[in-house]
Amino acid sequence: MLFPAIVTQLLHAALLLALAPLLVGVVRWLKARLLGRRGAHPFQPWRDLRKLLRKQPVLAEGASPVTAAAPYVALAATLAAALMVPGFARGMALAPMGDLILIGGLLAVSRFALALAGMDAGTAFGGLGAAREMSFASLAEPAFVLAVMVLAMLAGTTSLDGIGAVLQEGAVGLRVSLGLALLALLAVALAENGRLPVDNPATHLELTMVHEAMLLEASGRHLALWEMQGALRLALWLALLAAVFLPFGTAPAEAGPLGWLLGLAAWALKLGLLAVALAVFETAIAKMRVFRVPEFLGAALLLALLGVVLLFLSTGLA
Amino acid sequence: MGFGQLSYDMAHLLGGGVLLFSFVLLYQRRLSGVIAAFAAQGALLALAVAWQGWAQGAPGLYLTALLAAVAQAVLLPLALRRLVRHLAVQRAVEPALGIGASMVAGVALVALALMVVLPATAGAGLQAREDLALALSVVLLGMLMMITRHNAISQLVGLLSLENGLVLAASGVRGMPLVLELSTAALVLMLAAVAGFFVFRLRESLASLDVSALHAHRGEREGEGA
Amino acid sequence: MTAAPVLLLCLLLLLAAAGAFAGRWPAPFGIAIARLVHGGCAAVSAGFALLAILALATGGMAPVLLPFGPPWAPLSLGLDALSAWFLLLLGLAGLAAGLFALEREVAVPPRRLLPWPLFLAGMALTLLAADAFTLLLGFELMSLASWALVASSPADAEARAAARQYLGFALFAAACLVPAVGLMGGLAGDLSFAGLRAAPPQGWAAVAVLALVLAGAGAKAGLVPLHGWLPLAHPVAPGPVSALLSGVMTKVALYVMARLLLDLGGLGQPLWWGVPLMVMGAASAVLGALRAGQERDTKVLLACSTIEHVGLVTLGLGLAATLRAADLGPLAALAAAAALLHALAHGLFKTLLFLVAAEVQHAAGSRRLDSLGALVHAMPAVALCALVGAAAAAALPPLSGFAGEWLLLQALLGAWRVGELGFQVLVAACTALAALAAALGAAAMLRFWGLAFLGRPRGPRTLGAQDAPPLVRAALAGLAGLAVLIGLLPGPLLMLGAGAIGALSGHPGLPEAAPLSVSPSVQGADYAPLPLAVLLGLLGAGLVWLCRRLSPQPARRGPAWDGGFQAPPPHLPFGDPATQPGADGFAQPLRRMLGGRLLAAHEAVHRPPPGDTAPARLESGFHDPLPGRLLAPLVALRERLSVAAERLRDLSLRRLLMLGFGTLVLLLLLLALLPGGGAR
Amino acid sequence: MMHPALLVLLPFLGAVVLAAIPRQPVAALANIGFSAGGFLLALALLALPREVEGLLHLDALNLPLLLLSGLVGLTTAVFSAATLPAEGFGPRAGRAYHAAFQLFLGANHLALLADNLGLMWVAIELATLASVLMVALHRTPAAIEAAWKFLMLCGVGIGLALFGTIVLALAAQPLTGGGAASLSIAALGRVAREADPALMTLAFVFLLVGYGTKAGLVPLHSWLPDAHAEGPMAISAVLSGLLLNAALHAILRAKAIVALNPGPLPPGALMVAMGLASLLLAAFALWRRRDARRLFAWSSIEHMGLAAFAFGLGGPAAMAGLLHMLGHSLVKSALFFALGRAIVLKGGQRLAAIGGLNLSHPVLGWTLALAILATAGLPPFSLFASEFLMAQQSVARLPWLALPLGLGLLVAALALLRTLQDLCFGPATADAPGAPPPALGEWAVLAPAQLHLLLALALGMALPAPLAALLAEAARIAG
Repeated sequence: MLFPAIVTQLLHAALLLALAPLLVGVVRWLKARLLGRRGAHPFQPWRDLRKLLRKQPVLAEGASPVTAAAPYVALAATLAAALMVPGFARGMALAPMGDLILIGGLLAVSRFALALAGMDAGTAFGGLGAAREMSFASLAEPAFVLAVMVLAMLAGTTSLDGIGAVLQEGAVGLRVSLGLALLALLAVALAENGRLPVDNPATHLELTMVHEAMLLEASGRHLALWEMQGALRLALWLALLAAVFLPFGTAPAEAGPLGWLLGLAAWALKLGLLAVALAVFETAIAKMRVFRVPEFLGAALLLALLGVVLLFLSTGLA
Repeated sequence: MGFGQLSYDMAHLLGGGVLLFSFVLLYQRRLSGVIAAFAAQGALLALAVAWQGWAQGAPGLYLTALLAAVAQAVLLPLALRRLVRHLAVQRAVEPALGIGASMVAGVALVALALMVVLPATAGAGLQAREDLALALSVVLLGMLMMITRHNAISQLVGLLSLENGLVLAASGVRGMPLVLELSTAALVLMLAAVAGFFVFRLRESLASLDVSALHAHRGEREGEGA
Repeated sequence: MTAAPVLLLCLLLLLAAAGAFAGRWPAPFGIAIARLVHGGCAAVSAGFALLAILALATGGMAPVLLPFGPPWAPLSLGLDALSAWFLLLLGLAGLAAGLFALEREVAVPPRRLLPWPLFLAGMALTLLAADAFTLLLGFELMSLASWALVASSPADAEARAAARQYLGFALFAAACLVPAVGLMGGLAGDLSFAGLRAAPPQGWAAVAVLALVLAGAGAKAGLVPLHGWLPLAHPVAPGPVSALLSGVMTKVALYVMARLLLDLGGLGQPLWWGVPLMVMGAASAVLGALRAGQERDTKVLLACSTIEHVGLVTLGLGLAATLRAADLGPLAALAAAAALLHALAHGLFKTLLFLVAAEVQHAAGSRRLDSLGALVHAMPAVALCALVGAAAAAALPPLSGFAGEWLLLQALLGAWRVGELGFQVLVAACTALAALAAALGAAAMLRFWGLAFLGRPRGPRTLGAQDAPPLVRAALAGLAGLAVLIGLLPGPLLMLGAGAIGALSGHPGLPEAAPLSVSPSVQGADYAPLPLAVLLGLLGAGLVWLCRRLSPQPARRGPAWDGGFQAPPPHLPFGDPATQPGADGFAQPLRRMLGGRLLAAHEAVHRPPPGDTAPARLESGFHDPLPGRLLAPLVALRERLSVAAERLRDLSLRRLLMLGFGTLVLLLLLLALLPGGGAR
Repeated sequence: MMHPALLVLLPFLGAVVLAAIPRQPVAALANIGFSAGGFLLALALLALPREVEGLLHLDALNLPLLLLSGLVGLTTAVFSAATLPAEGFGPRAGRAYHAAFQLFLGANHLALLADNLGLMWVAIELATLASVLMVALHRTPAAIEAAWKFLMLCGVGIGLALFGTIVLALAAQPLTGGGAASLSIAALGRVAREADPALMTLAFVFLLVGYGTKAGLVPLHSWLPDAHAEGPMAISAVLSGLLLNAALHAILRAKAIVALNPGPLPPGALMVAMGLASLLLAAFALWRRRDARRLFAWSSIEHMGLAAFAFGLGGPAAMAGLLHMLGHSLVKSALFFALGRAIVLKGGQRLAAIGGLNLSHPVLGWTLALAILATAGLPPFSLFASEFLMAQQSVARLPWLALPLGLGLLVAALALLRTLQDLCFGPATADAPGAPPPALGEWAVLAPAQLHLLLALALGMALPAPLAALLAEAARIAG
């Protein structure tokens, strides 16, 4: 009982760490392809990381220990959250802790650390990025929690493992509410990961940046940690979406190596699918003005609210 | 024991006379006329009280009557007259409310007094009822006089005439303790003395007896500091 | 044990008396007396904390009657689990504030030494009361003593206006609570808690009690729309006072609300009983958090954040009341646990943050965010404690703020089981608002800590700042430690507070509280903060180790890259101030997104005419329109009525006589015309 | 042997003696001596049986008021001795002042002790005349205006009260058989149940309007603020502390009799209505005050209204009314003591002239602050307890009346505390140059005020059991 849980957990951790930069690379490559460019190799993020780790970090003159400590905190929190999201298997060692609200909290920790790092040197862009990041997060949070509410009502729990299990059994069936929650969560995921249309992960125009603006002063291993954190966060969100809305094929922890293998295949397929979808979406859409983001996230909030209310109606009728 | 027809008629007549002089007081414009009417009211009051003393067989009331006669009919009017002459105030005083209107108001007040007293005293003797109604009317008319006159002396006379009503009422109730009646009369005197003292003061510090001039000296007026 | 509360209260009174005489003695004695007062208050607070823990562990103490009291009934003191929970907060926060005052509030005039122990005594009396009259007595003592503290601060007109408004709201609170208690006591007039609990209000009386208590205790707690005084008055007071005002006094007000509405009057109430609490709570949470993210003054900012957290606690209380009415006992217990835990957590971390703000003001000479910055270098210990406090206030796991908000969200997510559609929609809205408030609060706390402690100095004074002396550091570190401890051990704490939860929810304790974790229900998710902290620690340590291995080079210092901008000229030693976001700049996104409607925020660019080389200016600002909109008409009405009353005074003697005559005639007419009267 | 009449005769004797003493400091000390004797006699009343003795009677209702009257008389005499130099009387005025003071005290005791309604009326009239004299002593136009207004309004009022007394006697006469018994409170209480209710109500209307004028109930209150503000400093204290109580006590006696057999207009309802009107009008009028003594005189109107309201409610609320009367006398006279000294120090009684007492004169400032707090009905003083009981009774029995009650209390307390903040906590104003020091030392001003506050505290929070029982019995008498 305990043993497979721990094994799957360790496996999951290793897979995540390995896959996260790769996933970023794949999305970038796909986007380039879709735009008709050759694009960098999907392994390019890994190569960047290796190069960054070798470089000597430079700290800004006014920087405090916060700059040095923040990336560790952020990455640890993101990693902890990512470990709790079921991947190829369910019932991993950390699954009992894998509560959606806690995951939201851990992501908030890493965001807090990131924003602090951005403010530490006292530069214009760092502060700007931090202010915008926290503002967007403020608007994303209610949409996220309402989406969680839909799931919690359907599954009776906010534990991701439990939600996945209930949805995988199919007892819930296809629901309009679920679809609305999906849309809301997608919007939140885009905002949280700094993807288009909220933020452009590939931009070099400082005035339009949010996420990257906070990293302008980071270098060397600190930048590597931040890059890893970003990649891990994307992987976490894709895995989360997969675990909730594409629950098929996930193996129970006790299923043994063969079952795990099947689960792994299904997981890879799901992540791939989501990566493709993301790439297609990002090539099809343009970045919006900063102060239109509230409307975007507000729409997500309304969709989630609609989902919740519809669910009230259907439970009331049933 | 019961009252004879005569005693009732007489009491009624005297009481009515007192009330009539209240109307006269209301009607007067000239200060000397006011004081004369007040003196006449006092005299009638003394008679009425004395009659009550006889009718009720209460000798104490004679004392009250004597007091009333001396104070209300003689001393106070004389004092007021001296005051007026001494202060050399203008003799005619414009009332705040027109004479006609005061009369109408006075009649309404008498009606009110009757309406209130007569049903309420259904259990009491006939004479007591009538006396009380008349006395209440005198009291109300005294107050009416006070509020329709600007002049300090007229106001004072109004107050004293109100007290006349009280004495009338007190004498009408059979078995009213003597101490009350005596002290009533004594206090009326004292009140008048204090008030007269004030009238002097008023004249001294304000050079007028018109109490509306007094109003300007009230403490804490608007615009006196923030 | 029964004598202990009385003894502690008497000690406080003695300390107040000692404080009154401090001014009569020459300087060294005066300071010694000040030390005695503050030290004594800290010691008594520690006593309260011990007493509270003892009471929580042993189930409390039955009410005792004191040998004195108002003519109709003696005062009574008691200590049940609910009182003890809040007394624990008072004890801990009072201890820390006392220690802080021992260092920073020694050379104060006696007019501030006298009310300080009275303030503590008032709060303690409110909590220890076992009947409604004693409760109100303590509540008023607390209000008055704290007003004296607020009013005794350096006298500028603004502070006096704040004190006046503070007092106005305090009186308003009393004017609401007294009739509420009267209604609850009913004709029998038995005001003991046991008597009141036996006969909860019903019908229109229940509506009136609810409205009055909400207005009374809500005004004291700073619930929207009665919050106007709070951001004005809390910052005016000296550091430890504002810490207790915000940290503890608002909780005492919440205790009064919980005691009257949930414990004493909560049995057998209808479903809507908690709805007004939820609505006011959610509104307060959002508005408070939004304002906290906009204010420029550290203490005002913290006071606004208090509004937010008070709102969240009230939301939890309202939810508990409604769930109890719907017979969902375990869920109600969850909501009550959330409210209690968050109240405790907020009380402590807000005390910490206010003490930090006071220490920063002492060291850097300003409360304005725009004059601070880079203090992390000068005062690292304070900065670290402040970071813990800010992170707890930002509801980051695994700290204390998150535990309460996690429980609250879990209760909200389960509350749809009540089944009424209207209520469900309300719950959904409250859930979204609570989440919004939490995130806004996080942004506000980030702004607070980041602008005050990080970046470049915004004024020369910050360079001379020194770290806190040991006593202050001990107070701050202790509070920071508690913020961590409560965050890590919500399970044992809630097991200890089972009685308090039971009093609020009618369900004996949180069903799924274990030493290591808490959970909303058997199948619900677990929150296990201690293992989580271990996991985070392990991961962090692992990462550090890994990076040491993979990238051993030490870091180098260099000028900030700053997007490639050139180094500042020498006459600007800290760089161009305009290139660092200030308080307003950092608040801009949220001001634009949400501030327009809620805070009447405005922005205007003033451009010089063509040809003029002057720089363009951006002006922005906001104000909270709600208090003004609420107060202004009332003040105008009062003024109109006073003018009308004055007209009556302005009459001449003749008219005054007429007034009396008119009264008489009116009464006679009534007598003549009434049926059964004169004219039968 | 001890006889209640001594309590009346001693001050009257004092008045005669003091009228003959030309030297003011001696007169002031003699005044204290006579007042102290009065206080001791009042204390001795505790040992007497509570019964009717001729025209006087002693029961649970007038006993606490007499004790209070003795005490306030004594403390005011001390305070008056202290502030005498600041008043600047001539020799004649000084003699008149001291004589009138004792005359007032004696009349006041008589008004409380009288079992005979007529005697009570005489006593109140005497007290009025004495206080009119005292108000007019300063001879300024404003003082003359105040005294004239006082005399005219109260003269009418007292006349109406007499008429009411006569009507009451008329109602009782068929049952008591006439004579002094028609006016004896004890006898009236025995026969009131059979008397004609309509006549009794008529009597009560006149008594209410009459004595209500003296008690300062709205709309008959107009004399009160100016009379409080224009006389010597000590007069405000005795007017608020004693005269108003005596008048309200008279109303209570009438109400207790009439309520036994209520007619179409129940006396309680009338008192409630007038009480609320007083409370509300005073609460709003407080906001427009610029003169410190007038401000607190208006607050007396408010508190008399509150007491009338409580007595009007009756039942347990009568207890609140009684507590309120006693507590108000104590704190309001304490307030006037402290305020009087502050006025002398700052050289004026305009509110704008007095400020920041806590900074310039800490002990005086805090005493005044506590007195204002107590007057505003804040704990732990007795007015808080009585207002609490009043509010509780009112919401439990007549909830709609609790609304204006709460509103009035709130508005009034806000106004008072706004003043408190300016007087005591604000920036300090300059002291008047050459303000005379108190004649007997600073303690003579502060000790009476602090003693009163202490007693008010005890009254509200720690009433000895026998006194509590006495008050309960008194509340039962007041109905």
